[in-house]
Amino acid sequence: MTALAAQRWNFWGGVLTVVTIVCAVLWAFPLYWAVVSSIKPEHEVVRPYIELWPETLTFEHYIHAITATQIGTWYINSIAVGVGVTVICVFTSMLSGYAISQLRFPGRTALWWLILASFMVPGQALIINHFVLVADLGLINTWAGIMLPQLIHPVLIIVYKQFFDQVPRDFREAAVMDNASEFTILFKVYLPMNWGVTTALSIVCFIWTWNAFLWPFLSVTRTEMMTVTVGITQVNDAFGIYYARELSAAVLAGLPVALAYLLFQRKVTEAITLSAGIKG
Amino acid sequence: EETVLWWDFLGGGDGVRMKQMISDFNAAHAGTIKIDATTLEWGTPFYTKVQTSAAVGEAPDVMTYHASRIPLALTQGVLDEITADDWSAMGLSQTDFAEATWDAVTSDGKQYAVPLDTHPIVLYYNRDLLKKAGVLGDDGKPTGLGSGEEFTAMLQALKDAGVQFPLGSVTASGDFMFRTIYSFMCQQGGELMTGDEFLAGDNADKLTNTLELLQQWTNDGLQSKYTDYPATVALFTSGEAAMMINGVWEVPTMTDLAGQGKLFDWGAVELPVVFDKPCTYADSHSFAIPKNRGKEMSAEKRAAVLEVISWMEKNSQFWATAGHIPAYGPVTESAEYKAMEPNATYSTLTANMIFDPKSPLAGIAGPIFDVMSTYYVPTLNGEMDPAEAVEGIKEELNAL
Amino acid sequence: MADISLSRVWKRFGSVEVIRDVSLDVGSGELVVFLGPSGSGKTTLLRMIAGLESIDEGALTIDGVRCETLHPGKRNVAMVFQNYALYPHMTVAENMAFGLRNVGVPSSVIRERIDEAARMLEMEALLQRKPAQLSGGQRQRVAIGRAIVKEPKAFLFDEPLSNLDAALRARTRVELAELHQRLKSTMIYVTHDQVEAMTLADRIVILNDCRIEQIGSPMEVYSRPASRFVAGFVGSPAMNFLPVTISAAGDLPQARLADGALIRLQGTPPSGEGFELGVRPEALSIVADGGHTTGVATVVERLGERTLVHVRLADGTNVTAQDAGLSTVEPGSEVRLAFDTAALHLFGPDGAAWHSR
Amino acid sequence: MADISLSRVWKRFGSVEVIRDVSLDVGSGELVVFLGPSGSGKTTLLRMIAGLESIDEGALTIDGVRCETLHPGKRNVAMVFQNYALYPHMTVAENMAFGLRNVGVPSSVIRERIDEAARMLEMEALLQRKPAQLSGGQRQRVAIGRAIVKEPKAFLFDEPLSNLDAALRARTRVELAELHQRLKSTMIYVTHDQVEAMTLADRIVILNDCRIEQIGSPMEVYSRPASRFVAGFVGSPAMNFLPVTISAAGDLPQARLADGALIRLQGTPPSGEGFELGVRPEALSIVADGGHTTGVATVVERLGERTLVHVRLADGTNVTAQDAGLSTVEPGSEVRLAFDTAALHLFGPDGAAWHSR
Amino acid sequence: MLKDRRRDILVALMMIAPFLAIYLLVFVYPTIQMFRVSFTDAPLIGDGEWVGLANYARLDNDPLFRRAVWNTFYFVALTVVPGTLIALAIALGVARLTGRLQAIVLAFFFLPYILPVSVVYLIWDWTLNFQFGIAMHVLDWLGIDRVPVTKSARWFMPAIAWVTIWWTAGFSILLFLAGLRTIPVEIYEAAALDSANRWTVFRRITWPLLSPVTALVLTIQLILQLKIFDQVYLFSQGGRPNDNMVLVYYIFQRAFQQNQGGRAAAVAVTLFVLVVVVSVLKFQLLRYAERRRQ
Ligand SMILES: Nc1ncnc2c1ncn2[C@@H]1O[C@H](COP(=O)(O)OP(=O)(O)OP(=O)(O)O)[C@@H](O)[C@H]1O
Ligand SMILES: Nc1ncnc2c1ncn2[C@@H]1O[C@H](COP(=O)(O)OP(=O)(O)OP(=O)(O)O)[C@@H](O)[C@H]1O
Ligand SMILES: [Mg+2]
Ligand SMILES: [Mg+2]
Repeated sequence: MTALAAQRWNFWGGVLTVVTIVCAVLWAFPLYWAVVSSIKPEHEVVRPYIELWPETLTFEHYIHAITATQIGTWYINSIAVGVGVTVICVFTSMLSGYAISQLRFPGRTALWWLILASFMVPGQALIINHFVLVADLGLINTWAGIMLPQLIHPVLIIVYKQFFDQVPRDFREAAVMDNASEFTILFKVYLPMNWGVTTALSIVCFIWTWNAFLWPFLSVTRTEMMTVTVGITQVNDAFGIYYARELSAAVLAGLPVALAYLLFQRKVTEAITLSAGIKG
Repeated sequence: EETVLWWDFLGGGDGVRMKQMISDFNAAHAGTIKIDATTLEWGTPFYTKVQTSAAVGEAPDVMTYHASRIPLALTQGVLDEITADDWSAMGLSQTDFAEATWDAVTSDGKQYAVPLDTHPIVLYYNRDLLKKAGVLGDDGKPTGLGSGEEFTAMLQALKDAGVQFPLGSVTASGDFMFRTIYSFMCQQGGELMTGDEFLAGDNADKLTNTLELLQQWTNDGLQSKYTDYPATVALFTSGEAAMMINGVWEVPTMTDLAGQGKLFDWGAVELPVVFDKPCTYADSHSFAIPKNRGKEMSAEKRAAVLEVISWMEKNSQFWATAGHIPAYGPVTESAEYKAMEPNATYSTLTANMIFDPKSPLAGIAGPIFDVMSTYYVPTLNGEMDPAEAVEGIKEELNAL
Repeated sequence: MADISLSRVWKRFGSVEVIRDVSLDVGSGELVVFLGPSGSGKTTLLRMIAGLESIDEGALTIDGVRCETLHPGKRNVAMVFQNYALYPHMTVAENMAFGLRNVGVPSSVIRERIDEAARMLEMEALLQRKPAQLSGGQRQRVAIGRAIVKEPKAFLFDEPLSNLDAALRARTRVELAELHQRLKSTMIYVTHDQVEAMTLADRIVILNDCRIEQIGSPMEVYSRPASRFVAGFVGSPAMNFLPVTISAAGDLPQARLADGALIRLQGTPPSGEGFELGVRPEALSIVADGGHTTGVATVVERLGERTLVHVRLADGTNVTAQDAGLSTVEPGSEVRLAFDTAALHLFGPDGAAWHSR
Repeated sequence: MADISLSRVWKRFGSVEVIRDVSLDVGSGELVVFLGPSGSGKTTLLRMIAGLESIDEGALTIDGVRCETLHPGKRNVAMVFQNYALYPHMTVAENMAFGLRNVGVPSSVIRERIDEAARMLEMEALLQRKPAQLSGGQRQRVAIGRAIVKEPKAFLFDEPLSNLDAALRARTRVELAELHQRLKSTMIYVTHDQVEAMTLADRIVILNDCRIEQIGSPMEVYSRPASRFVAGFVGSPAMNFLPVTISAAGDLPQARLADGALIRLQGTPPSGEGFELGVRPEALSIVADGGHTTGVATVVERLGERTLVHVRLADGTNVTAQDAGLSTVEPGSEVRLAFDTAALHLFGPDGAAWHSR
Repeated sequence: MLKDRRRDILVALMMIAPFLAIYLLVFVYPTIQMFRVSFTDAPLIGDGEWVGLANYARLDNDPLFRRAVWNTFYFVALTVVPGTLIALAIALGVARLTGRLQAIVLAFFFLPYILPVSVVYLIWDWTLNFQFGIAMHVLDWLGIDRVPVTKSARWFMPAIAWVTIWWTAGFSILLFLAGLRTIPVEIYEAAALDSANRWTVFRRITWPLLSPVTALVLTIQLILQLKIFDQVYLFSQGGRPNDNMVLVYYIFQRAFQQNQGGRAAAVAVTLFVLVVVVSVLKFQLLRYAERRRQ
């Protein structure tokens, strides 16, 4: 709701603004609290009163998390899997989205309905069979195994199709009159015209993959093949007091995506709305 | 050079010591055998991982395993037998182990693991606080270890002396409290399983008694509520809890802190006798060789694995610094071991140890665990009536 | 440059007939405008020539070559789209080069042609810009440039000015006319704006309801419309239509309006009932006295150089008359109307048209 | 109905001044049009009256009541937005009722008023439809209806016709003029289309660059533009401007064009250098012989009832002249131009204007 | 457009082939397998005997399954509507702001969404820690008794629901903001001229115009929350897993902890059918509402 000039700064407007800001601060507070706790020594962490800033600032937990665990390897795994899924998923979705949107071929409508329908199907229900499949293929504990069941995001195809549908017919026809083949039209005209969509979809696809928990958790049994999300649940040594250490691992796992978000805030928000099929 | 893939679930103080032993081993076997070790999260995650990876041929070459879980492991077919040839290759035999320990890894006359230690739970205490409350004996041990009334009175005395949590208990984790409860049941001569039946006869009453006592402590504010594991340790080490019932594996935490001068004067003793007779729950860390589906282990690899186990057993003197009681007889009989503190203080309890029932439903992260855990938490924190809980437990367990 | 000929072509979308048996010859170097109301099939016809729609029946010849089944890229015609369809991610130069690259024209030739076209259209300075950095008029020019570099046999335009604002539209219209004079190439131009059609065309093809109503020069179409539809569609403000009865007083034919007024007709009109008299506002003037009939001015629109007066006649018919720019007519006042008898049209019940000159 | 008066109002967006010291009085029942190029501040000024933008400095009085700080809903004015801003989820009737409900008008009164407005605007049949089910013209009418039921002191229109197509725009323009004659209410109407302004306004306020350039009746603005800007902006095709030097031959003043032609001026013009002669196309005609100067016809636009001839003079200046509808001028031919000396304008270097009548 | 149809089809096939291959492999085939395995007593890996409907029959009086179903729906009830309302309220607040301030405030609300679930778990496990969590300090300060949030049966689901809302609200907020942006400013200006007050504007303009987005958010949330697992699994480790049982957790437990592939598949099929039924129902409901609105 865009405020009217005459209304924006009246009393209740001011109250609402302040309430919103206070809520935002409270909302984000757990994040701050986790970060602050992770740079306190363990014995300060468990003090029975609130200390908004560490008395002794220490990075020992980070050093521990980095040296004592394989978090570096986990990062590499997460990045490799994230990039792999993103590239394959975006690429195949783009091709199919284009075909469904622009080409006429038998079974097109059926395929479209199938994709729309698969939206509703819970991936979680398939974990057992995914596990069996990936095991049969001998892909347990491999990047390919982590990636495989994540390679389908029907929503990407839906978004691509909708976008290609919206490209005015004129562009396609101009290209046809310019003697361009379908692949030329897709890669030289449609794709560059929609770079925004592609980057946006790549970002969400990467975030989804980075954040995936259940499947990577199941399909990896070796520590050195874990992704960050799964790996950090392994740092929490069962015995002893290690709150700050766990939190430092959490911060390390969350940091890349958080930074990426803060850097590309507009792009990410755009990507999210796109992924829900809304144009912002 | 053979690389032996090794999994364990040992975090915390004993984890540090195990890592030390592994690097010692690697140093001693440079060029011939190398242990490639991975530490996974203790409990359900570890055993879920073991089970699924064995099913797809991705399990390690050797792993630590709780003896209590061996019956369950056998139904799932994840363990390879330790054959007589293996035993002799390792240079170990039944005579090197206590009977109860040997029994714990044996099923149908076959062994499925090599016991490394037994690890009972003990009572840790803060001498400074106890002294302040006047409940520290001249021998440096707590007074009031003889009966339930005495123990409760001691807790009350601590409370009266201004201690916020006389007893730190892991009341947020039912699976952990299982150990204490199981011990107290045993102190009444009760057992969890009679044949295939759970809580047969008056065993249910004995469980009820136990839960009532523990709940009473909670209601009287004598023990910490909804405290998870790390919090319990933190409460104790920070001096907010005067006593704590916990596994011997926390000994290194105490010794390390004390070594750094960050801890009060502490001690550890056998569990108090709150009912009829002394009895303490214990489990055994052991080494097991997974049965990898569709994957045969080469003879060389097996030899290397056996060498690893054998070396670890024979050098388990150092493992004792992790608080555990080594299973390998020659070590515990050594004079050196007998001089170790606080191990010496609680070493008497070996006579009073009780292991989990031998059932595929028992063991760390087994079905009994989940059921018990679900009922113990509300009961211990005063949410649920003990009798009602026992009713529920009995029903659910027998339905398993 | 080439001539284009359509012979008895048909087009159906499903069961809907959109082009019915249309034949048309466009001479080499001619600028032909397709004019018609929305949905009359102009765009469809143009796209059939371009190859963007298939031809269901009939023949299309471009420069003597039969083309019905040829791929659009192979027909050697260039099209300028309504919203230009410039590739937004390519610079102006790349836009122009795209079609040539796809058929493997060597880069040196491409560069030459682009430079030449840029010179001709005075857009050398724009070559490295992206379409988003251009104004509407400049985009229009780039779209034409993209067509020119292909050295096509014919240019096809689909309402190329409809996205420009009024002032720019007028200016660009003039530029387009100049360009055609310079290139002397065959052009087909689709519009539903009759001012554009009038000012640009060598010949206008008036389409209505999937058929051709009239083909002729702008002046022919304006002053001798072949049907009531054409008469009503061409010209703004629109022609006034009044039901009349034609009779002969002596041997001079005359038309009787519904309000009884009599207008003498020149020449030899048909006679009978059910006719409509067509008169353009500029042939219906406000006079101080005399005139053929009277009415009440309802709305007076002062356009500066002339004034349009909306008049309600005695029988309730509304007509638009024209007065001088500095008209003194006020809304509500009674006015006298005079018909210019040299510029009257009659439309018979059978659709036939008669013109007084 | 009410009079509206703005006195020395200013408006800034941040550091950008958008309205600079504007004063204006709109009489009761008057239809005033704000006309100006894009960005001249028309919308801003209108929204300041409506209360949708605050007034930084100066006073606004509506019907004698000071209004600068009043909430928009309290000013008793109704606004018709460019895209109508109909509530898409409410029916037409609910749209009209909304504003009345909010101020607690009883339902029976609301119903009456809606019925009356619907009758007046001939949209009884549409009352139960949603905006999405209406055509552009119908939506426009609903927007007006929503304004009418509020019985406001004044109506404010912001380019209400710009979303309609040409034909509908012309028709609706006439309807709006009729409506104003019927309601006799105060109306302020914003447009950048000078035809609309000319045909609708009682008075036109010409805005340029945040200031008022001229206020006057349409004919005043057209025939006696206060500045070169107004002269160039009003009228289509636009006025021709030619640099001239004014001198006196005997005691008759005359203007010398750049190509040396001399034009006698009537009345008493200023004299000196640096003047521009303004002449509208209709005052510049093509003559068979005689005339003031000659040039070459570049483009000939036949509009039917008249023909516009674009002529390049000897010194390269382009001018637009008007010829009869059936002009015989061909592009490229030489033509003679005659100036209507009774309709000439001079614009001095200081911006001052002089008119020959 | 005039083109060679056969070549067109070939090109189309080339374009959909990669997707189709993956789709068949990781979607269609496992789905068929899931149904097939649910009628056998197979372990996780390997084949089993055909047992007909036995696996389904056992679900009928399986208290754990019943609890899982109940908890799943309870969780859905706790998250879907409240989460949507909270997101809407936040979106309305954020939309009032402009420029950099809006970007910052939005970032505060959105940041949790991009974090992995395990991070969210660690953060909240710490925040709600019964002894040291800052939330408990706040309760102390307010003079309220501490609540063992993740350890008590009463508070577990609400707490997980809250954490889930905190985690995922950013997504819904963005959708609502996008929806709000599609409402033209003129509509609000027209409402101001129509003397509408703040509440009227919300109730009569904003809320109805946002209803399509609201429906979308609800649908997405519903389908998403039916599949709850990660949070429950992470938070109930060592706690009371059986009290907190949800459907996917149950599948996980049967398959991966108890090695009962067939019984797990039966639960998976149930979940599958449940989600499809709910989706179809929801779809029909929306269509019905849509038709009534017209
Ligand atoms: N792809 C199509 N499928 C079905 N009918 C179509 C299709 N394209 C056009 N039509 C129909 O064909 C008729 C002619 O359409 P066309 O686009 O040629 O009209 P037009 O004269 O260009 O109109 P406009 O001035 O609105 O552009 C219309 O009735 C239209 O509805
Ligand atoms: N909210 C705003 N913030 C900053 N500048 C603005 C704002 N609104 C308008 N302006 C500026 O004020 C000037 C006048 O704008 P206004 O919308 O009143 O012009 P207009 O005459 O209505 O133009 P148009 O014919 O394009 O509608 C423009 O330069 C515009 O850029
Ligand atoms: Mg068209
Ligand atoms: Mg404006």
